[in-house]
Amino acid sequence: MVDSAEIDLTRLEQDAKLDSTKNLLEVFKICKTFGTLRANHDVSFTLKAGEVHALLGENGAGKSTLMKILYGIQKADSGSITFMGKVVNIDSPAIARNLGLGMVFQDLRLIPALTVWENVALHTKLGGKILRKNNICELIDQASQRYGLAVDPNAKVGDLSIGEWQRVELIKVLLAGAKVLILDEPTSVLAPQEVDALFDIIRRLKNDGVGIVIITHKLREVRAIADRVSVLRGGKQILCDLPAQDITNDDLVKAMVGEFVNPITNSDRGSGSSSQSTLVALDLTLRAHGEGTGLKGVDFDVKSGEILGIAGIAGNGQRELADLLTGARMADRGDIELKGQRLTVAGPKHYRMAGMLGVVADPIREFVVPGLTVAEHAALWLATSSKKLRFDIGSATKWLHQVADRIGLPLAPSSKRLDQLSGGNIQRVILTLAFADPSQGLVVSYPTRGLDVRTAEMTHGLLIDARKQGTAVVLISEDIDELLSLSDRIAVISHGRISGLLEAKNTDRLEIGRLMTQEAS
Amino acid sequence: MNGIEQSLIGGVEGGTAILLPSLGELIGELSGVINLGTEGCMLAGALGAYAVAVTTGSALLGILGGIAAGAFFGLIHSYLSVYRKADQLASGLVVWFLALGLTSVFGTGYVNDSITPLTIISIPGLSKIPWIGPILFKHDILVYLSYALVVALVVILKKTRLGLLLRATGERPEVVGVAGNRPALVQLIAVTLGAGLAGIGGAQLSVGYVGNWFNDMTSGYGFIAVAVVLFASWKPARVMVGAYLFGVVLAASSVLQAHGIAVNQYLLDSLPYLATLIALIAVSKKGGSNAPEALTRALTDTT
Amino acid sequence: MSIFSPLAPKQDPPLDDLVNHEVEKKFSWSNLYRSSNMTFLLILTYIGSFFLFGLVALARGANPFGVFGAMLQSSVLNVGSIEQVILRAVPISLAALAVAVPARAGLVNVGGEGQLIMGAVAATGIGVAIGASVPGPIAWVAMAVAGAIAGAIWAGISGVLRTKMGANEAVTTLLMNFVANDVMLYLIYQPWRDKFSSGQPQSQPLAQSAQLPALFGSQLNLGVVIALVLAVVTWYLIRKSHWGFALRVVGGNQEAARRAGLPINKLLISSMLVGGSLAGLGGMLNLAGLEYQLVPGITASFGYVAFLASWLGRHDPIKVVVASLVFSAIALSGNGIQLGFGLDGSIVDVLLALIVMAPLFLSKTRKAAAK
Amino acid sequence: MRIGSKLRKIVGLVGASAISMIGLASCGSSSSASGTTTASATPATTVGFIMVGSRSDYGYNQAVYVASQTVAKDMSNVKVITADNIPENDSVTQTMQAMVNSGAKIIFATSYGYFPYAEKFAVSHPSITVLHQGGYLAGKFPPNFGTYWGEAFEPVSLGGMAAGSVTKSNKLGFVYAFPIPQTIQNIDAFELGALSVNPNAKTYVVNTSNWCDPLKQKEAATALLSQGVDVLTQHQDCQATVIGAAKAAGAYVVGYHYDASSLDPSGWLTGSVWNWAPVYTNIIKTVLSGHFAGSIYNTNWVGTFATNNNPLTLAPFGPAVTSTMSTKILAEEAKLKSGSSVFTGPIYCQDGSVLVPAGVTPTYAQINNFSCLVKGVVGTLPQS
Repeated sequence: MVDSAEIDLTRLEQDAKLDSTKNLLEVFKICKTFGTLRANHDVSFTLKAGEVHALLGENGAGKSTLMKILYGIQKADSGSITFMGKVVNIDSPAIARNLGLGMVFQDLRLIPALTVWENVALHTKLGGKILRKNNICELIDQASQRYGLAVDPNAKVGDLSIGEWQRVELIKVLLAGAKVLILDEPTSVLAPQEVDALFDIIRRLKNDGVGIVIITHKLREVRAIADRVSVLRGGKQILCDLPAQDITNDDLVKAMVGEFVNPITNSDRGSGSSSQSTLVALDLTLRAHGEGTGLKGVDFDVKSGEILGIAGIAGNGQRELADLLTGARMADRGDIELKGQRLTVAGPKHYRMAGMLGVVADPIREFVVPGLTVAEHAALWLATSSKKLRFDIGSATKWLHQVADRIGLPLAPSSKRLDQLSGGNIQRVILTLAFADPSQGLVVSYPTRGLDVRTAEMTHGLLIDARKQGTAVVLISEDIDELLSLSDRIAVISHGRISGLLEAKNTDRLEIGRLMTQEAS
Repeated sequence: MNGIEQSLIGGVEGGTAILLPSLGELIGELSGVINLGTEGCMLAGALGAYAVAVTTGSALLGILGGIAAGAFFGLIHSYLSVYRKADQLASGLVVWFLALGLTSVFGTGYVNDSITPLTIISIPGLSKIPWIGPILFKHDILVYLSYALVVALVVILKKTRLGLLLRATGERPEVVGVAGNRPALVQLIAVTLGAGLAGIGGAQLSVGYVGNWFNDMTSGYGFIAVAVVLFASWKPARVMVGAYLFGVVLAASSVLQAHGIAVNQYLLDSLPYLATLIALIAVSKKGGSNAPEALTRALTDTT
Repeated sequence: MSIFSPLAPKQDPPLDDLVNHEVEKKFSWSNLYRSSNMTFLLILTYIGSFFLFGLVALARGANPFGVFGAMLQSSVLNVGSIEQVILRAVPISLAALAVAVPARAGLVNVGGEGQLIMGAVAATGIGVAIGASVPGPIAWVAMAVAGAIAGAIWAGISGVLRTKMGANEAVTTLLMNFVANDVMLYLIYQPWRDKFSSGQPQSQPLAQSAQLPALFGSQLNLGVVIALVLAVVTWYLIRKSHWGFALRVVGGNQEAARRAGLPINKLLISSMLVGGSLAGLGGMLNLAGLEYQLVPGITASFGYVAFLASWLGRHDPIKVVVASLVFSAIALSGNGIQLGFGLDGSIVDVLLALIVMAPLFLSKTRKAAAK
Repeated sequence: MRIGSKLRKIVGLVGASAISMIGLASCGSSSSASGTTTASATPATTVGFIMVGSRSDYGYNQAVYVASQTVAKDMSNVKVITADNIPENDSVTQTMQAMVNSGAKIIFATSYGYFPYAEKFAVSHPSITVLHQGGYLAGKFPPNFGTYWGEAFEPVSLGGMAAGSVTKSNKLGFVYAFPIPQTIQNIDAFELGALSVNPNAKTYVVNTSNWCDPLKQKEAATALLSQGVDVLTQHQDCQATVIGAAKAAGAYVVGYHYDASSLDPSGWLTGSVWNWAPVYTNIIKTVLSGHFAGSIYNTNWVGTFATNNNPLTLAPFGPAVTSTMSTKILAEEAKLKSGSSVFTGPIYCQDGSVLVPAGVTPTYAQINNFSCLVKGVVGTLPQS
């Protein structure tokens, strides 16, 4: 017990001597299907000791699924994993950890009420049955110094910044004896300076022979630290184990977002819209809360009968922007004007009454009420201002049927519980409600998520119809093709700022991709 | 002997029957499970201890009976709420009613059986200290056990892996699960153990303080124990203070009357509850309570 | 921020399942459910409850079938007993509805006991003050209003503490029970003690005219009718009104409710106020219909039984009232066991506990089935 | 009374075993039988007894229970049913209803707090005769309702004499439940009895606000004992706790309700013991004869020493009472039996005001209105 510190460091020394020519980890032809969704299809990659392997892909490309399979949270349908030359069956996180696989989750798995050293002790079994606090703290300090992971062992985790949380996670995983580190989008929560510090840490770990898998979609990161890259798209392997220096940024972007171009459905985009700005965002600023990005001085305007696309990688402020535009959150600074009127009274209801409708970004969290039927959801969004005592589900149902007939999106029976329906069914209800009546402004987040191709097409048609009827539409999407085909203009958002405002007909995927992956200066 | 000292002695004596279940409840709540059935576990403990003491003639063996009886009901509660995912509050109340019914059905035969209650042990030297001595060091063995338990709990919670595991489970069981432990088992053991302590609390009443068994003799002490844990913001040392506070208030009216001072004890009785409410509000207002996260989650579940 | 793909919200099993990783693999009631059905399981567990209860009776030397017979005999097989069952169900069902209404909004009200007490206390205050000097109906209305307001305030305090201070309402309502009881005892031991009560701690009784009149010469009183009306009104409010719908939304998903523009805090507090006033009325009806004066054990723990009744009825007003009647009948049936078999009447507590335990035992199955 | 006494009265908590004999019942074994009947050709009349506490409380309820069993044994045409642990709220109405359903024609509601429910029940059930033990109805009696009691203060004052004679500290302790008239009379009589043999004796009083809450009793007894009290008496339903506390502290006890000398043979001085069986028997006979309405039991019936029918009698003396003293006490008892009164004036209240003027002997109704503690009692009654 006393010498656990020494043992641990010896191990780290040994790791440094690991043969850097042999594969530490081999992932071979992993397949995983959820229902009809192919999350991983024949995915393979290898990792050597002392190497940083970047796993790239857009959201939904299947990276997270792959990592969960590696860490024993999910089980692959087929394929094999070889660790240090042996085929292994990783059935649980405990097995993964014992093997020497360490995972730093995006939502960091720490207990905020406990101190740093307590969190480390909980995870590592260090310090024996009687916790030798000094011992553990010493180990933490040593690891801190060795890898530049500055953190106070006695601090309560809940009081730490998100960057510090990550360092605690790293220390936790390292002290648990990880030979392979999997970092799931480690920079998504960090400020630029913190990112540099993290890269320093990663380089030191690399020098100690730790194999590192970093999941990311940021090219700069690939350039900064990756030795090799693999790219996934739609669950399929696009690139495998390619040395990072052998590929250009443009090729990487192409690999990530694909090259094929959709037929343009918004035939008269960029034309005909009135010159008057219907929806104006002025200097919208929002402090970052616990999770997610803030917004920094976002300005734009949307004209009546115009679709403004918002492109960006998830988590760069899109959700916050949508919240502000629909009144679900209030900006710390800045104004939103609709038809020249400043929207001052807080609350989604007032925004809606003023003519701002929205399609929520996260239906499960923000729309679906467990136990309520489809019709009841319609009634909820229809009549929250009703002063009547009686709750009239009959007329809401009738209304919904009429609207559904007019709009044409196939809906589940109105008496079904919404929370028991699939994502696509839920999305069609949301869309039907949003398009029910023409509005001044419409903020649509990820409209075709979970939809089949036909309904997605119909949805696009609805958006164009809304535009024709003079609605100012803000379309937030991660699907660049969708944006290109529908938008009049496209604003690219990165790190809570608008990094570029483009005429849709004059731009292409690559330009948008570059702006999306651009780092804040 | 003056009234204040007498109240304090009574506070420690009666307060011990609150302190023991409070410590048990503390352990359970730290693991993320509230036990409104603490009252029932105490009742079971009181009868269990009494029955064993009557049968064997040994009050000390009786305490073991109390532990077993209390733990049995705690096991029911923890199995239902942890492994069957039952509503903790409903499950606790059910255990209370179950114990209430079973103890009065099976306790009928023990009403007024006589036992030799636990003997009062004066700690040599310490009990001679003016004031402090009689208040703290002239009691039965369970009172000393409760002192030891407070110290042990402070140490275990702060200094051992077991304590860490317990606290971590009460905060985020899923993280404990990812770390390779079995949070459900931790909760089961913690609640059962806690209920065992409630059983000792009941034993303190039946074979210690009163030396008798009566239907529903715990008369709400178990609920007070739950309140004490809230009052103490889940800190063992403060649990001790809270238990004695309730104990002193409960003892005060008799003592004051014996000195010829008429009091209406009920306003006095409500004070500790109000203090608990204020403590809760103060902590909540300060931004997030100290409540274990899993406990808070369980308390806001209405399904 | 989640590691799960946002594309497939229903397809990724939540990580929490890790917690019961090992348990899941072995025998599981959840699995059994898939090939069976909930009602069948529930009936099975209820049978188990009665079986266990029979064992307890047997352990005390009574023939279980005889015991069940005596229970029926003393609760529902004659008019006088049925009347008593209904009378006792009045405060229980109203206090249970006081749990059910906030539960719709996702609030846990463990304070039915305290709200019953405060309703009775306020009704006594008004009833004793004016009962003798005004016509009966005026006194009834005044007492009812006072009882409802007192109950509402008592519950509302916890509602405000929850919305403004973030204090957990389950905990505060529980604590308020004890404060209410102490307040009542304080009043009847001193300021309100009936000078003609020969020293017993009880308030002055209500004047004859202020007592609720009996119905058609039976033991039932007007309170039963009022309780019935209140139950129907509550059913309407919860199931048919806009307000009840809004409560369901808030209880189901606060974020969705907020985005739909519902006034969440107002709804939360109003649910506590309505619930509290129901319990307050329950206290008032028990006082004005049965007890006529405040006595120490006036609530007889109805508030806690009511919590279980609401839980057993899944917070559905009609089922909650039925559950209250069942509990009331079980309570009454203790008399039969006692008089017929010489067993302690509290044995029926065991049955009450076992009956609630059945659905508790199936909680996991039900939760799994709901997903 | 704290929450517990309320908790006791939960739904379904409706009493205890009717039959199993004291001491026989034990965990796991049962000695139940359905009602105690004796073989009889004529259809038996069912009589119900309802008790507030446990039938084995070494006190008030045990005295009732024992007497009810004597009735069952002695009266061949009577079937006795009993229910104990019935709280003093509307639960008692339900128990009475259940007894009626079981065929009861006569019901004895034996706890003080049952009074309003018993009277109401009598009015709504004219065919049932309801008797209340210890109550006092100031108004008109329904023809099927009556109260009965004994001048409890008579033997209590004799117990006070025993207490006054043995105390060294001159401090006597009295643990009482509620400041009801009976209790005030008992405290006053106890102190007067003590003063008659020891002019320095003072009685310290503590209330528990509950007929039987052993925790409160223990607290009260402890408080009194540490105050220097060396004789404890009580007006509680259950005796064991106070006696146990006195025994542990080496103090003496004067019992009440039931002969509990076995709990503390050496510390037991004497006590007052109920002998209800003759009263019950007479009442039942009166009802069966069909002449209850208008009889002496259709009123506030009170047995006294003077009329030789006081159901409360003096218990045997313990070893600490000297023969001189016992002679003196028995002489006083004889005087009471020949018509003298415990409360013949002058008697002064604590504040010095006159409670009973010199030479006056108050009537029972007047005694029932005593509202002060006599000089020599320390402690005050809760005032309303």
